[in-house]
Amino acid sequence: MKDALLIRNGVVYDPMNGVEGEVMDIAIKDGVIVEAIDERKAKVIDASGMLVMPGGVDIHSHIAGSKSNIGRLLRPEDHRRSYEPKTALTRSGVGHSVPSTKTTGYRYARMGYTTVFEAASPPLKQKHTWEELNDIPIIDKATLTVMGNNWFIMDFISQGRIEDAAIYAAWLLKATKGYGIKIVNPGGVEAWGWGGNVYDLDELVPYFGITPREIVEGLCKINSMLNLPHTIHVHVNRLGMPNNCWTTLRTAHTVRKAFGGGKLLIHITHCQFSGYAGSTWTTLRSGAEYIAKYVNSVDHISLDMGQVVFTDTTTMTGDGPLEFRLFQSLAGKWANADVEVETGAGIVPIRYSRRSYVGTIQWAVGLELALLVNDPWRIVLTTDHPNGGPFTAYPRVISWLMSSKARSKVMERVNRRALKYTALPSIDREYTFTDIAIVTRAAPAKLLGLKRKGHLGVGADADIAIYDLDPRKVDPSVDYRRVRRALRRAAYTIKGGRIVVVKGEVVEDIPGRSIWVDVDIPEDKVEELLREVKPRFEEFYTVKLRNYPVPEDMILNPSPIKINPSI
Amino acid sequence: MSCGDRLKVVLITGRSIKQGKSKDVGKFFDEYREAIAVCEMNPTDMETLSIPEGGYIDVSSPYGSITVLAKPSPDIPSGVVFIPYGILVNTIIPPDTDGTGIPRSKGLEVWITPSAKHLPDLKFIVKSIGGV
Amino acid sequence: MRITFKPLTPFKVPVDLSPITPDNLEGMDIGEVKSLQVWVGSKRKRIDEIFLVELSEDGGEEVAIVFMGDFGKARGIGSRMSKGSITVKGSGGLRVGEYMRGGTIVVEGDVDHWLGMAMRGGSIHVKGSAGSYVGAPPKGSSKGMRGGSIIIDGDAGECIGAYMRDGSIEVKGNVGLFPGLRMLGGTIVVYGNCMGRAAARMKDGRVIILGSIGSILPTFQIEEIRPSVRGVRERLEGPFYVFQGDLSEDGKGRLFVSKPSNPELAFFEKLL
Amino acid sequence: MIIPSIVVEEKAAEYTIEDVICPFCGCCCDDIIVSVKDGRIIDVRNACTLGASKFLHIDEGRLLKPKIGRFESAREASLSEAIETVVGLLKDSYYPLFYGWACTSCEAILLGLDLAEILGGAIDNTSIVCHGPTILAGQDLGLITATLGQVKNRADLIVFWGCNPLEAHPRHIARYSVSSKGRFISGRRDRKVVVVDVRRTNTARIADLFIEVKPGYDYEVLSALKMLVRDLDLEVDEVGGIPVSKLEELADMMVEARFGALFFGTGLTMSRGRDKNIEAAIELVRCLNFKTKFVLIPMRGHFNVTGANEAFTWRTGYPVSIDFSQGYPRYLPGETTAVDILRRGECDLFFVVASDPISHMPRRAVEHLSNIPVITLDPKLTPTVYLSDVAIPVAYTGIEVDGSVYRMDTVPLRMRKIVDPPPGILPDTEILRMILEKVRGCV
Repeated sequence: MKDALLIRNGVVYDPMNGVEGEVMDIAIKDGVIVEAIDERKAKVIDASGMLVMPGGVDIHSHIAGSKSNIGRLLRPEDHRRSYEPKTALTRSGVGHSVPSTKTTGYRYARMGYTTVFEAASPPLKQKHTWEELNDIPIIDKATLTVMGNNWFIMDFISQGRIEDAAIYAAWLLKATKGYGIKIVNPGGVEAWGWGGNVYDLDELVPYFGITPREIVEGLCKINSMLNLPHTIHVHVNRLGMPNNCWTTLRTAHTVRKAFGGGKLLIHITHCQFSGYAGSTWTTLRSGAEYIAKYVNSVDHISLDMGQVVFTDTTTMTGDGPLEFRLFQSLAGKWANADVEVETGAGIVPIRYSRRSYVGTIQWAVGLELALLVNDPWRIVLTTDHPNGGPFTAYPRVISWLMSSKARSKVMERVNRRALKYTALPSIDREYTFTDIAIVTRAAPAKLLGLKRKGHLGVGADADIAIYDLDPRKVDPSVDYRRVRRALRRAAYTIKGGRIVVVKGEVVEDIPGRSIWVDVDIPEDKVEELLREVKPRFEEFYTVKLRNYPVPEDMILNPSPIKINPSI
Repeated sequence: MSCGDRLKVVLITGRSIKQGKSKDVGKFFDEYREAIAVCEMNPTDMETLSIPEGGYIDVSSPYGSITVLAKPSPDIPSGVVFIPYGILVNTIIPPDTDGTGIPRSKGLEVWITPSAKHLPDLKFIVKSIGGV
Repeated sequence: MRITFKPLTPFKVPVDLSPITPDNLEGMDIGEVKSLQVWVGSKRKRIDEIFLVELSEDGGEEVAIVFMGDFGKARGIGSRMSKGSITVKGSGGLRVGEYMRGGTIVVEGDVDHWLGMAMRGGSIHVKGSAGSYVGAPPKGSSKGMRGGSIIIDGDAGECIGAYMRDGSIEVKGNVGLFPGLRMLGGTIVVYGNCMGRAAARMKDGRVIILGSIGSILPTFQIEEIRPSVRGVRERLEGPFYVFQGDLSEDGKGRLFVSKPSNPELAFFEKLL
Repeated sequence: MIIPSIVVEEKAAEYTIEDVICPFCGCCCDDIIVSVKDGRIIDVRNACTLGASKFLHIDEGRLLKPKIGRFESAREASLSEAIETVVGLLKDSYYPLFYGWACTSCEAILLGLDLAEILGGAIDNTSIVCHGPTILAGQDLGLITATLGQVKNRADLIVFWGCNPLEAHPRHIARYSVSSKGRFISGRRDRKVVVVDVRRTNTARIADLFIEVKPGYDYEVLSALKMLVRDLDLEVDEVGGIPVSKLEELADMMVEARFGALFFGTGLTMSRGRDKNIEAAIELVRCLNFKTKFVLIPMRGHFNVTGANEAFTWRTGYPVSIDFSQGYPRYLPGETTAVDILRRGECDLFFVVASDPISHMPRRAVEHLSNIPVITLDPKLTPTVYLSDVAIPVAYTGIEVDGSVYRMDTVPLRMRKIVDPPPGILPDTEILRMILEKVRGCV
């Protein structure tokens, strides 16, 4: 029996299937989890006394594409202090906050993560994103396609042609092999094309006769017309500015008003960066309580943390004006890269300091969000890699979530004044292993609509993380260091049924799969629309319509998901 | 600055349309050699050295000397000469990069003198680089 | 303790000598020294495969390392050293004294680029000439020289003392463009001529040019003329034109340029 | 797919392909129409004279068989013999230098990086001798840039500094800059054009303002402009041969522009100051962004030199000049840069792909090649091929083989095969893969 594997006696956490720390066996055949296998012919992993979870799923991480590469180019000093020599089995690489491609895949796999979503890719540069993703080993990958400042989408919405906007969006996803709709500072990045920004949901985007509210509502509608597996994924206006928690709440609420509750409609990403109260930087306050209160009272919104960790890192986002503001205050390096018709990008290195007032508030806001939102299925652990810190910091973040003692330890050394304006010292909630399994695996897989990820039921992809940690014996609240250490280096990572990591070292360098949605729009409708679009497309873009799509043969191990839209 | 029949000038190198066009045809064809073995200079500088139109000059730096065709160009200021990129001009470019990785290919001070020599054979130059 | 390294044959490829420092060799016997490994191109070689090594006990406790021969292809001599001494009887290669914290390095020949890269302390004396980026941080970093002293008897290349924050660099010969680029503090003295653009984008610190300088950047303004100025270990006689800059960076640095060596700068006197 | 990536209309033995991407300069124009008859390109439309010349002359001056031996002592060899020889030389090498990569696909570049990593050599691309300083400056300050469509749709001021697009990037002006039409700009009359150069180039003739700078004084001029843009006073009357009043005029034009674009070329990167010139340009553009919108775009030369930087960066973290000798990527200009490695005579093997360093590096640097083996993969008989100990012919990327490339503004494009290469000639990716497999077998 080829590729048969049996994980024996692990302490399994599989929240999607209601498994909370049961000792059980997991059988794998041909890359998927099966009911049972012939034990005599299978390779057996003895996982007794070990924590077994589905492979980690990262819902939002900047790992590939134009922006990441500018970040790498910008930071030779980041690479010099973090490098990994080649071994007999693996390739070399560098980078603390912006690791090179091979290293990115290895480091995720070492932590037991097996699926990662590149958070923002402009369609025009999507070929670049896929070339880099092809070069990232082991993990499965997908991308979110940036649409919130796309001229054609904005024009169609402002003309009231919502179905055409939906067809265009579907074509964009198909042409770029994207997975979902990403909105970055709707309208604001277009205004950055003139050096401006928009600061309010109802401010008009220059020359487009449309407001951010209309863009968000329009794309939310489109998202449901297309039956996409994930909701719209929104980086709100005013991100990274004081007092922006109200913009966040109004953005979340506007889609509820338009489309009602009862199902998920919007994912507010790296919510920490848009969770501030207080009108200026010097009077900055945490706005996490307001956001958590809202999230707890509705059912249409999910979040990811965007946790800040105290380290030297590199911020990168499609939100060009945000990075310019950051450059104005830090006065160090600043890279900008506008993308015609679609979006922009900015990159600024940053050091989050414990001693700084703002840094402390930011650190607290992320944790408050995670601890105050009651339903772990609607909050995902991220650092918005590398914006809040590199993804390698996840075990640290997990230790803060699981142990108030770990948080107190940090709080002893942060800016005291800042702490007064956060709720964190008064929160004593501690995540359980089930909670952790939810916010790092099950929830992101569910929110993304990945049916075969984030759980260990029969038929799921055999992406499994095994940690040398016995949850029955270790109290994470006390022994958080042990938890942190174990999660940094998985005892085993299994990807698609193959053992890729043993004792925190990569033992097999395999390519991962490339996931996208293939939205099945009737061809004649698309063709008709593109016939109309083509002259304007070629007037605005500097490439021909024919040279714009990503050819499927560029993509390694394609794994498209068929979607039937309601158009 | 002139000194007898020598003139000290600033050398600029760059792409020319003729060089760009002929480089993809073949670098051992006469067309390419003619495209790179040319030195554009201000007509007054040519007069100073009494170089006739279509005359050859030697361009020398501490690193070597090359023979090229002098071509008058009023668009080039006096005291500056332009030679297209190529194996010829690289003979006289200093190899030091001052820690930047790039040689200083523009703005080098060189001496020009009228020449009695002919255009060099490019194969001969390649051989001399290769130690023959 | 004095340890001498003599190459068995001239180097053909880069050789990384950064492990051979007084800090690392302290307390080793000759056998241990010989079995150390260094990178020769892409291969790891034992020290005794490429060097003739001699150890003598003279000179007391302190470790004195002597490199005999041409080390033009060497990398990182004296890397991160904090004590003892290194003498190179010949040329020294790249990154001599990188991240140095203490001790002394003397190179009798020339050195290539990145001498004293991001140095923190100690002293370096090069009797020949040095390449570019003396004391500068490696590309991309802005943490330059923060202490120690560098003396170069010959010439030096471009961008010496880039991003320098403290310490001193003295060049007895001429320097290329951009001495004191983006300097934040410390002192640079050039006894010879400078090709120009001295102290470009400096925020603070002092650059002193005793020879001639091609021109002064338009981002500097003349402040005064001073008869003499404090150098690193002596007073330097002028008179000097004193410029403040770099104004485009709101800099408060000082550029001192010898008046006698630069008659073409006389027009600045009208501005005083 | 609804829109096929290429339209092919077949007419007997003749076909015409539209929307072909031009494999000449960094403009990567993607609207070329190529007609093919009997497997040969017979007509090229839309291309500039440089691009058309390349398409139409691919069969001339070609290397058709692998060769072993230098100069006249070269002999024809079979592909397998040539590859065996290459692998033998690579195996014995302590510090090979891999160089070139600007005129091939990213797929080939990644294989080159594989090879350099496995063998512990150094690898560099040709950008180090053209826009290397742009990269260096970008590493210290960060580039403030945009794709060319931003310029086409929005720019009302275009400055060409030290570049001559009419000769080096002939269609740039019509497609992307001066007379391009976009959403907010309807063409030349909506724009002001400034040329700054040391000589009155052809491009200067189409400018509204030409500023002639003394050779080697760009840094001073850029510094003065930075002062003026920041409303600081200059004490001098002229800078770099330009009266301050003229600089004030330029500074005002820049500040008053709604969207300005500064294109720069090797006139800045190769002249006195090199990377510091670019730093000064970046600083100027930074200051301008406090007052208006301004971007800066390097005029990259070869069609995939930008791709070489991108692929190097994603794989190794550094865009040029990687040294793998210690098992991981290291980079320091002046140390790991190709010209310097050659100048110091430090590599013991030179492996060239898709480039002609003998023609384009200073002679004093390439003279080291008389001492060490030289291996070249190239479609044509170049001076470097002539000097090589082993040369293997390869197909033309973008004409005879498809591949991924990056335009000067980092927009990725996918080049398509148009005609078959001559019989027996393989893509460089195939040759590199064969070498790699054999090298893996013995390292």
